[in-house]
Amino acid sequence: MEGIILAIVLVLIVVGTTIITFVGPWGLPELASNWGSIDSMIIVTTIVTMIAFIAVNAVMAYFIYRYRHRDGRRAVYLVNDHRLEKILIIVTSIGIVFLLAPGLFVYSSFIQPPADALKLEVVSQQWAWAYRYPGADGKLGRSNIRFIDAKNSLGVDLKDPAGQDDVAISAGGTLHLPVNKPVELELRAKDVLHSFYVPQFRVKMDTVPGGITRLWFTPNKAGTFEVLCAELCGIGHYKMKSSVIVESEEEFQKWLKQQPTVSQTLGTK
Amino acid sequence: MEQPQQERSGSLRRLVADWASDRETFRVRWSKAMMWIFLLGDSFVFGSFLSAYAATRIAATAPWPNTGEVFALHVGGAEIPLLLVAIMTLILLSSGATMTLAVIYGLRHDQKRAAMWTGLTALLGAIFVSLQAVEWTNLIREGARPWTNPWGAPQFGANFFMLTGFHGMHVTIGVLLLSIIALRTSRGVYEQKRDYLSVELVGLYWGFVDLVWVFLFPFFYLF
Amino acid sequence: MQEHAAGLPETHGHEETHQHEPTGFWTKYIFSQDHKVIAMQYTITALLVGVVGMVFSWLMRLQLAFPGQLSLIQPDNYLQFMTQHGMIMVIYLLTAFLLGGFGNYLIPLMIGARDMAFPFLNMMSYWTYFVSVILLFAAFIVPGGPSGGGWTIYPPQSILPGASPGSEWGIRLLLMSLAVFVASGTMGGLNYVTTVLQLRAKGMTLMYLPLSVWGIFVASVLALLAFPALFVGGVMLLLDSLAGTSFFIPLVNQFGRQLGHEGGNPILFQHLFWYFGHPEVYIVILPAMGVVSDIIANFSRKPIFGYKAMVISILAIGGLSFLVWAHHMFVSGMNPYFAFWFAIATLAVAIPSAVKTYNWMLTLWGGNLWFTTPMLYAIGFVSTFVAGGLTGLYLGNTAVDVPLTDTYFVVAHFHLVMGVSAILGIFAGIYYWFPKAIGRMYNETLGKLHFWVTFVGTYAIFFPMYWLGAAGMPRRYYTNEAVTQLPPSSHELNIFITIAALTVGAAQLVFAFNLVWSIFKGKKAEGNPWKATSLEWQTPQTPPVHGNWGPTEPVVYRWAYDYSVPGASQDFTPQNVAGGPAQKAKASGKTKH
Amino acid sequence: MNKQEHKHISIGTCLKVWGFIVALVALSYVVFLLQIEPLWLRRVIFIAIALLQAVLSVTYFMQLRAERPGLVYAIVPPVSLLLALVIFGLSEGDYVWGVRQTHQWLTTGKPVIEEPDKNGGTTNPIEKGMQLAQSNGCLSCHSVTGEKIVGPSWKGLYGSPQELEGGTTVTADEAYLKESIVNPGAKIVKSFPNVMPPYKTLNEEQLDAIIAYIKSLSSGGSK
Repeated sequence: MEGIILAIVLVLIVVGTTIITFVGPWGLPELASNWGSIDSMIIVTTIVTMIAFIAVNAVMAYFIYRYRHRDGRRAVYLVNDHRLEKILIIVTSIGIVFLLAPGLFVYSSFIQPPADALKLEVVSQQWAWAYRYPGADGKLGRSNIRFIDAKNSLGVDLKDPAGQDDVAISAGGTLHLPVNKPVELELRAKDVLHSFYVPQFRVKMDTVPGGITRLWFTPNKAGTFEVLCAELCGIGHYKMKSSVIVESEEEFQKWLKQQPTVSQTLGTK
Repeated sequence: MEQPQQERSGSLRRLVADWASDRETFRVRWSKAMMWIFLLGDSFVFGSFLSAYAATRIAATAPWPNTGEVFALHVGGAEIPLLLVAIMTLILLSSGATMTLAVIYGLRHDQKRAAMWTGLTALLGAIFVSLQAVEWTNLIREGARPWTNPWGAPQFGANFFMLTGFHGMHVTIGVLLLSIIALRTSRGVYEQKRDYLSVELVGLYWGFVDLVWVFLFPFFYLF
Repeated sequence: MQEHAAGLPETHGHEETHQHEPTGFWTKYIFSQDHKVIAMQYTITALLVGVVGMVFSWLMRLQLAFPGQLSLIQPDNYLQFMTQHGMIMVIYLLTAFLLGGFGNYLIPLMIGARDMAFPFLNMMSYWTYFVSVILLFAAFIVPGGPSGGGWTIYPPQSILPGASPGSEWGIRLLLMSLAVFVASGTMGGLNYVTTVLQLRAKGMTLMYLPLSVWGIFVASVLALLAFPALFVGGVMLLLDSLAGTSFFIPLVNQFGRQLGHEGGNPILFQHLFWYFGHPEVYIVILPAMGVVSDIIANFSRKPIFGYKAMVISILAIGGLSFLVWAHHMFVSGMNPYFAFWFAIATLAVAIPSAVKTYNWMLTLWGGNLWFTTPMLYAIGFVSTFVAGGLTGLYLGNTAVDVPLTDTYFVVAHFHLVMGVSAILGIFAGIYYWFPKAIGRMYNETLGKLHFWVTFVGTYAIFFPMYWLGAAGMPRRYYTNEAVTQLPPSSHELNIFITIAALTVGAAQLVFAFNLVWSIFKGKKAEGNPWKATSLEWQTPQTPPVHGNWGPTEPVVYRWAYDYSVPGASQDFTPQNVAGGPAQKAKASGKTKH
Repeated sequence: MNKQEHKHISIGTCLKVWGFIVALVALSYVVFLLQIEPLWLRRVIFIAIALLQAVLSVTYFMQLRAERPGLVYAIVPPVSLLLALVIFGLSEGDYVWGVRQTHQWLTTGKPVIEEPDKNGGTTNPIEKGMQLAQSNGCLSCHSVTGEKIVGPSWKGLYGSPQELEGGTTVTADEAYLKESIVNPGAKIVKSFPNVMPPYKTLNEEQLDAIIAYIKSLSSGGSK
C-alpha cells in the first residue's frame, strides 16, 4: 500500500513543481540588458534538469509500483550491467558537456568588457551606494581610501588632473545610465564586502575592499530598476539599496551636465 | 592470498596486495598507522599556512622586509645576516639524525643508547626553542609586532609570529614527549615490554617537525 | 593471522581492545570508551543541538512570513539566528552525527572489530566535541551576543565592530569553538580511518565493505584533510580580530573612520573557507549516501547495483571535492580566469553523483520492495538529492551562476542536496539501526507519519525557494519586502513556506515521541529483524555488548549484498556464512551474475 | 620480524645522511650569503635543496622506505599536492597585487595632498554637523526623514522621550545624545539593536556640531 501512495506522491510532486515552474508567477524578472545569452542558458539548463528530474522520479515511481512487495516473489540477483552503466555514463557526460560548453563561452564574454564601454565607478559602503562618472575627459581620476574625508567621500586624488572633472554621486544617490550603451563598472568597497546586483540586468559582482572588481552590461530598456546588495554586509544589508535609471542618451547627458564636478564641490583647481 | 610470493614481486603488485588484503591494509602497528595519518593531516595545516603566507606576502601593499637584515646577528661588531637562524636550522635538522639513531638503537633493544640519543634529541630541541625565544625577543625589542613592524609590510610580522609560533609549539610538544620517553626508556619501561614502539612514534613526529622546518627555512627566511 | 606478511611484530594483535567490561555508572555511560556508548553520546548531543538550530530556522521563517509583526526579531537577531542555524546544522549536527554517531556505531560492528582502534582517543573526541558545543552556546551570554556574520563568517564584515552583531566576542568564541571542533574531528577521523584500514575481520577486504563504511571512511579522510584549512583560516581570522593583524583586512574606511588594518586580502579567507567548506559538504552527504545504499539494497532484497561503480563514485566525489572549492566564489572578485577550471571540475562531479543515482534506481528494478520507514526515507533521500543536486548544474556553470548566486536559489539548492537529504539519510539510518542499538522496535505507524509530513513538507519548504531565487530575492535579507520588484504573490509564497516549515517542525515531535516511547515500551526486537546480510546484524546479543562479538570474532566470506542469491534457501546470506551458491563467483572476482 | 628490521637503515647510513643534510643547510646558507643573481635562480636552488632535504628526511629519518608501498602511496601523493596549494596561493596573491598596482586604490604612502580641514571649512555648526554626519557614516543608520533604518531616525528626535530597554524613559537632550555618540551601549532605545560603534575620536566641537544638526531636524530646533 505504501508503495502505491509513494509512487503517487512522487508523481504529484514532479507534476506540481514542473507546472508551477513554467506557468507560476515567480520566475526571472523581465530582462533589461544584453545578457539574453545568460537567460537562454538558464532556460536550456531548466529544460535539461527538468527532464532528468521528471525521469528519475517517474522511473522510480514506476519501479516502486511495479516491484512492491508480493508474497512468494523473489528479487532478481542482478549485480551489475556494465553495458547499461556505460551507456548511462556517456549520456550523462554528453548532457553535461552540452550545458557546460556554451556556458563557458557566455562566461568568457562576461569577463571581457568591450573597449568602447562607458567606464564608471561604483563605491559601496555600509549601507549605501555611491557612484562616480568620468566627466568630459572620459577618464576616472585615481582615488584612495586615505583621501576620504568629510567632503571628499569617495577619496578622489585631487592631484590627479583626470579626476578634476569627475562627477561624484555621493552615497544614497541614484545611478543614471544611457540606454543601449555598454557600461563597465569598476566596483570598489570602502569597508566590507558588498555585491552589486540588479536582477533585471542578470549580473552581479562582489565589491571587495582593497581591490577592484569589474562588471559590464548594456542596459537595453529604459526605466527605473532597483540596485540590491547581494553579499551579507551587516545589519543594514537588506536596506542597502539604490536605484538605477536607464534613459536615452540625451536625457542622460542633460542629467550629467547638471551634476557638479569634483573640482566644483571640493573647490580645487 | 599467497603473501610471501607477492612480497618478492614488484612494488606495484605489493601495493595492490596491500589494498586488496583483508584485516590490515598497511601492515604496521595501529598506532604507527595512526601517526602517519595524523602527520598527513597536520601537513595540511602547515600547507594551508604556507599557502596563506604566499598569498599575503605577494599581495602586500608595502615592500617586504629584507630578512637578511632583520635577522642579522651582531658578532664582534660585524652583522652577519641570518646567522642565528642558520644555526637553529642546523641544530634542528641534526636532531633528526640523533632521533633516528635513537630509533635504530630502540629496534635493537639497546636500552642505554636509545635513552641517551632520545635525551640528546630532546636537548637539541630545547636549544632550538630557546634560540627561537631569543629571536622573538630580539624582534620584539626592535619593534616588531603581529600588527606592525619597522621594516615594511605588516604581514611580515603577522606571518612570522604565526608560522614560527605554530612550528615552535610543535617543537615544544615534541621536546616534552621526547623527555618523557627518554626517561621511560632509561627506566627500562620499554625493555620490560620488549617493545620500543613509543620511541618509533615520537621519532616519526620529530621527523615531521624537521620536515616542516625544511620548508619554513627557505620560504620564510631565505626567500 | 597466518596470512599476514612476515615481518609483523610479535606483539601485534587486538590486545588493545581486550578490556574488561566497565561496571561503574561513570565508566559505563559518561566516560565510556565503548564505541557504541560514545556513538549514543554523539547522537543525543547532536540531536539536541539540532533542535536549537531548528528553532532558529522557525524564528527566521516567522520573520520572513510576517515582517514587522514580531518585535522580538530585530535585524541583528535575525542575522544571529541565521548564522547560528547554519553553523549548528552543518557542523555541530550533521558532521557530528554522521561521523561521530553513525561512524562510531557502525564502523566496528560492520567491519567485525571489537571496538575502535583507540578507545581512549575516541572518548576524548566526544568530550572535545562537547566542549566545542559549550563554547558555541557560550557566545549567547557574552556582550554583543553570538556572531551574525553568516555561517561563512566572511571578513571584514564578521570581525569589524558595528558591521554585524557579535563581531567582537561572539565571533571569537565561534572561532575558538570551531578550532576545538577541528581537534575533536581530527581525533575522531584518525580513529575511523585507522580502524577501517587496520582492524577489519578475517576475510573482510576493502571491496567486501558495506557502502555505509565506505561513505564514512572517505568522509573521515576528507575531514582530516579539509579541517586544517578551516583551522588555519580561523586562526588567522582570530588574530585579525584579537591581535589586530591584517591577513584579511585591507585599509578600510568604516563609518567614516579609517581603521588600523593595512594590505590584507578578504578573498584569501574565502579560499581557505571553501577549501574546507566544499569537502565539508561531501563529509555530510557521503555517509548519508552509504547508509541509503545499504538500506535500499536490503529492502529491495537485491544486491546493490554496480557496487564497484558505487565505490569508485564515492572516491571520485571525495577526490574532486578538493579541486572545486572556488565555484562558491565565481562573483567574489578572485581571478576570473580560475573560474573556467572550477566550472569544469564542478560539473565533472555530476557524473559520479549521477552514477550513484542510477544505481539506486536500478537496485529497485526487479526487487521485492518492502516499504518500511527506513526504506521510505531512503527513497525520499534519492528524490530530494536529485531535486537539489540537479540545480548544481546551474550553480556550477559560471555564466548561469552569476544571476542566481546569493539568492534563494542557492538556499534551496544546498538545503535540498545536503541539508534535507542528509537529514533524511540520518532518519533512515536511525530507524534502520534502532532495533539493533536499543533492542526494541520503533512504532512503524508513527514512523511513517513522521516520514510523510517530513518528506512532502521539505519539498514544500525548499522547492518554492528556487522560484523566489530566480525572481531575484537575495539571501540573508531580514525582510523580502525590501525587494520591491518581486511579484506580490511571492509574499504569499513566503507565508506558505513558513507554514510548511512549522508543520515539518511539529512532525519532529512525533519522531521524538516515537523514539522515547519505543526505547521503554517498544516491542522486543530480534537480532536481525530486517533479514540483513551485513555483520552488525550478526552479533550474538542485541543490543551488542562490550566487545561486540563474544568469544570468537566473525570471519567474512562474502560481500555485504548477497540478497536473493539464486539457489540459496533464504533470500539473504549473511557475510559471515561460508559456502553457498554465489560465493565462488564472488571470490573469483566476477561481479556479473 | 627479520625482514622488517632488515629494511631499517643502518647507523652508517644515518650518519652519512646526517652529513649530507648538514652540507645542504650550509650550501643554502652560502647561496643566501653570496646573494646569487638572478633572484629566481637563487629561489630555484633553495627549493631544490629543500625538496632534497625533505626526501632524505622522509626516506631515512622517518624511515618511510622501510614501510610497505600501500602506506607510501597513501602518504606521499597528497603531501606532494600541498606544493600545488602553495603555488595556487602565490598566483591568487599575484592577481590581487596586480589589481592593486593598476588602480592604486590602496597603495601605501602618505596622502599627496595636505590634510584637509576636517570641518570642510564651514563655520555654520549645523552645516558642519551635517558634513560630519555624512562623513562619519551616521546617516547609514540614522535617517533624517523619519524612516527607521538600523538606528532611530533623527527627525524629531531632539527633545522627544525615548523608551529604553528595560522600560525606563529618557528625554533625548544634549547630554543623552552626547553619551550615545561616545558610548552608544550605555542606554539602548527599545527595539533597536545594540550595534553602534563608539565614536571616541570626535572632539567636543565636532560633537556639538552634530548635535546642532540633530537639533535642527526637530520642529523645536532652530532651522
